[in-house]
Amino acid sequence: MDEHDFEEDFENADGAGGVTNVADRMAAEALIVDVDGFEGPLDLLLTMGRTQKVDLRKVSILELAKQYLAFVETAREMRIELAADYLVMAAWLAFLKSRLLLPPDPTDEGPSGEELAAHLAFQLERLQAMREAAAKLMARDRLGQNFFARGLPEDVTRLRRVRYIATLLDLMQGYARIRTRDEFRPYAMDREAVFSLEQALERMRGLIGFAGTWTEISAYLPEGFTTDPKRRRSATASTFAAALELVREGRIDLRQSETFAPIELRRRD
Amino acid sequence: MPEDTEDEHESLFAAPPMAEQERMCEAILFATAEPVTVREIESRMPHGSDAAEALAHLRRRYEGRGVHLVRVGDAWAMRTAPDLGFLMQRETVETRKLSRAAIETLAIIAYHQPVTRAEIEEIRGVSVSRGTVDQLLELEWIRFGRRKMTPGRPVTFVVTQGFLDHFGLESPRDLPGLKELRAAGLLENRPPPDQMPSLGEGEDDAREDGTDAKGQDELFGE
Amino acid sequence: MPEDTEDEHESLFAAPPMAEQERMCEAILFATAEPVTVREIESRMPHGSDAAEALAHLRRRYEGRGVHLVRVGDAWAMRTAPDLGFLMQRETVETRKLSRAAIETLAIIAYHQPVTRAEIEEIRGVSVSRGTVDQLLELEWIRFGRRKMTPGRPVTFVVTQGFLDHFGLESPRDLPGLKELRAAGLLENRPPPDQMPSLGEGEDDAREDGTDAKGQDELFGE
Repeated sequence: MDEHDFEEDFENADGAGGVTNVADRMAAEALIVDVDGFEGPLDLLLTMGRTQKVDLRKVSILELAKQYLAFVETAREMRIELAADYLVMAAWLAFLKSRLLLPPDPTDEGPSGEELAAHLAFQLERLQAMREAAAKLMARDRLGQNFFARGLPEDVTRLRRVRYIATLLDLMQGYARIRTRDEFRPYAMDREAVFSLEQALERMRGLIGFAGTWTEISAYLPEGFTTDPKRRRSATASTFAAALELVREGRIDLRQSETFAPIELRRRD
Repeated sequence: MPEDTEDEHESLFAAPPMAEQERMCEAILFATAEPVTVREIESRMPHGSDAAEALAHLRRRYEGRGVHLVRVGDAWAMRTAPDLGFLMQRETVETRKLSRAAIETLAIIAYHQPVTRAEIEEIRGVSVSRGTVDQLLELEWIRFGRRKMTPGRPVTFVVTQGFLDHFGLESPRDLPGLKELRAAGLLENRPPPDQMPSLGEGEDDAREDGTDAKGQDELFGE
Repeated sequence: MPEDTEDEHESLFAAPPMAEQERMCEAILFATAEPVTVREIESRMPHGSDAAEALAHLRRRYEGRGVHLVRVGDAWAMRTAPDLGFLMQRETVETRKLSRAAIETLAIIAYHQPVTRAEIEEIRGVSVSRGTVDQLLELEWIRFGRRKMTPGRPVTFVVTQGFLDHFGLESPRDLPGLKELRAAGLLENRPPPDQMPSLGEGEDDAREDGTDAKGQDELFGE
């Protein structure tokens, strides 16, 4: 057993006091055996604090830190694996201990050892308070145990009724929708003689797959746009523009042997 | 402390006072999921209790209240007073928006009344389903008006007082006219393409009685 | 004839007499095992009824009886008097024993609500397992509250009406020792100074993702 070393270490670090009587020593041992029973380092600290048998507000955080570090040290010697949480707390408490013991460094910006200790004390007190509150809560008279609800509830029948709603605005909008429809003169009529670039492109895209040999561009004019001069003009212009677009896309080649000669196109492979 | 109470009574070798017994019966009857027999109640009460008497007191106490003590075979139970049964119904009202078809139909009736079904269809450009008209009739927002003096003497629809109440109008003349609709930004000159008229649908119907839908809107002199 | 009663009152354009309203509240509350809100009660009573006043009368009437009228948040319920619990042993519901972690977590949520998982972990010094929270959610003692307006918008937990009902609390303000804890500053959310290890700080709060809690703590307007 390392009990002896543990005690010695403790007293060395501590100077005076520490774990002196048998009961406290037993308690310290029990802590180690029970490490699985603790809900984290804060819980362990709280239990240790309770053995100081003083108001949590007056608990000596320095004392607690030493006790905790001794515990971790002993656990390590006993090859008890401690969860990371416990080790993080140990490292922090070691830091806190040094802060509390050494004179404050005026160049240091962080919170003072006292501030850190005060917060830890607050956390412990708060956890303790929550535990007591939980116990009080669970000790209350409870539904289904001390008092009871109606054992024979009666059914409440549900009647569902649908209410339709409409506002005056809905009505006006509905009517406006209809009237607007009447006033609206379809546009397509004005554009009968127009063959748009979009239309030409769409038509060309479908057709160029078949242009393996040089073909005159006029062959691509859509039906119904070849006789009427107005329509033919529109279709020629848009088809030519569409052909240029396809050249730009690298889909076809265009050629014209001489000025005013027919323009020919061929699929680019 | 439940046990204490019990122990106290038991240790006194005396039944609790009748008022206390009454309370006990009350609690047992309230919390038990089934009607309870006198014997069963008594077996749960402290020694020496007289459940039958306590129940008689309790029954009187609940006379005329919202809850009664009733006998079910040889058992007892608490039941809500029969005259309050209507409270055990919960009416849930669901509000739903009126469909677009119904709104449009209603609007046409409101703006053009009295108007026949064929006229409504001509204005809407689509046929009006029977369900739509029935719904509006059911809501009591429209009713049948005079028959029209045209061939076939078709019935007409007009809006009701209920309609005016719902929409907060004093008379159909209070409906905003086209100019006001336009001023409110509700009438645009060019609707988005998805509102393009689907001309032709249901038109067959509309022409049957040859009524011209135009010229009815004295309301909307533009 | 239930409807007659109602119609009669309605046709008189007056609410039923207070004694009658009291009976109605009594019947509604007796009929249900769950607490019923004042609004719900009133919606089932005839027009013009004042459920709140009727409930106040009713509560006095049941003082000292075997059954009490208790307030649970903004709802009311009939419950047997706690001192008669011993009569009801056979009605007792065997509840699964809660773990220490679950009990502590519940208490922290009740006293600190709305509280995030990270805050619970900060207070307990260990991470809160999913199972613990799930168990409390399943019991319907806690539910998700509004998201906190801090980075990551973590969800919060609050206690429910079911919690209040189970522990016989009128409101979360009636939690035992609440005032003292607040006075002692133990309910403050004091952020740890720099360099403090964040104990038990588990994974991010995003675990409870997706639950956007709506219009929560009406119960806890403080």
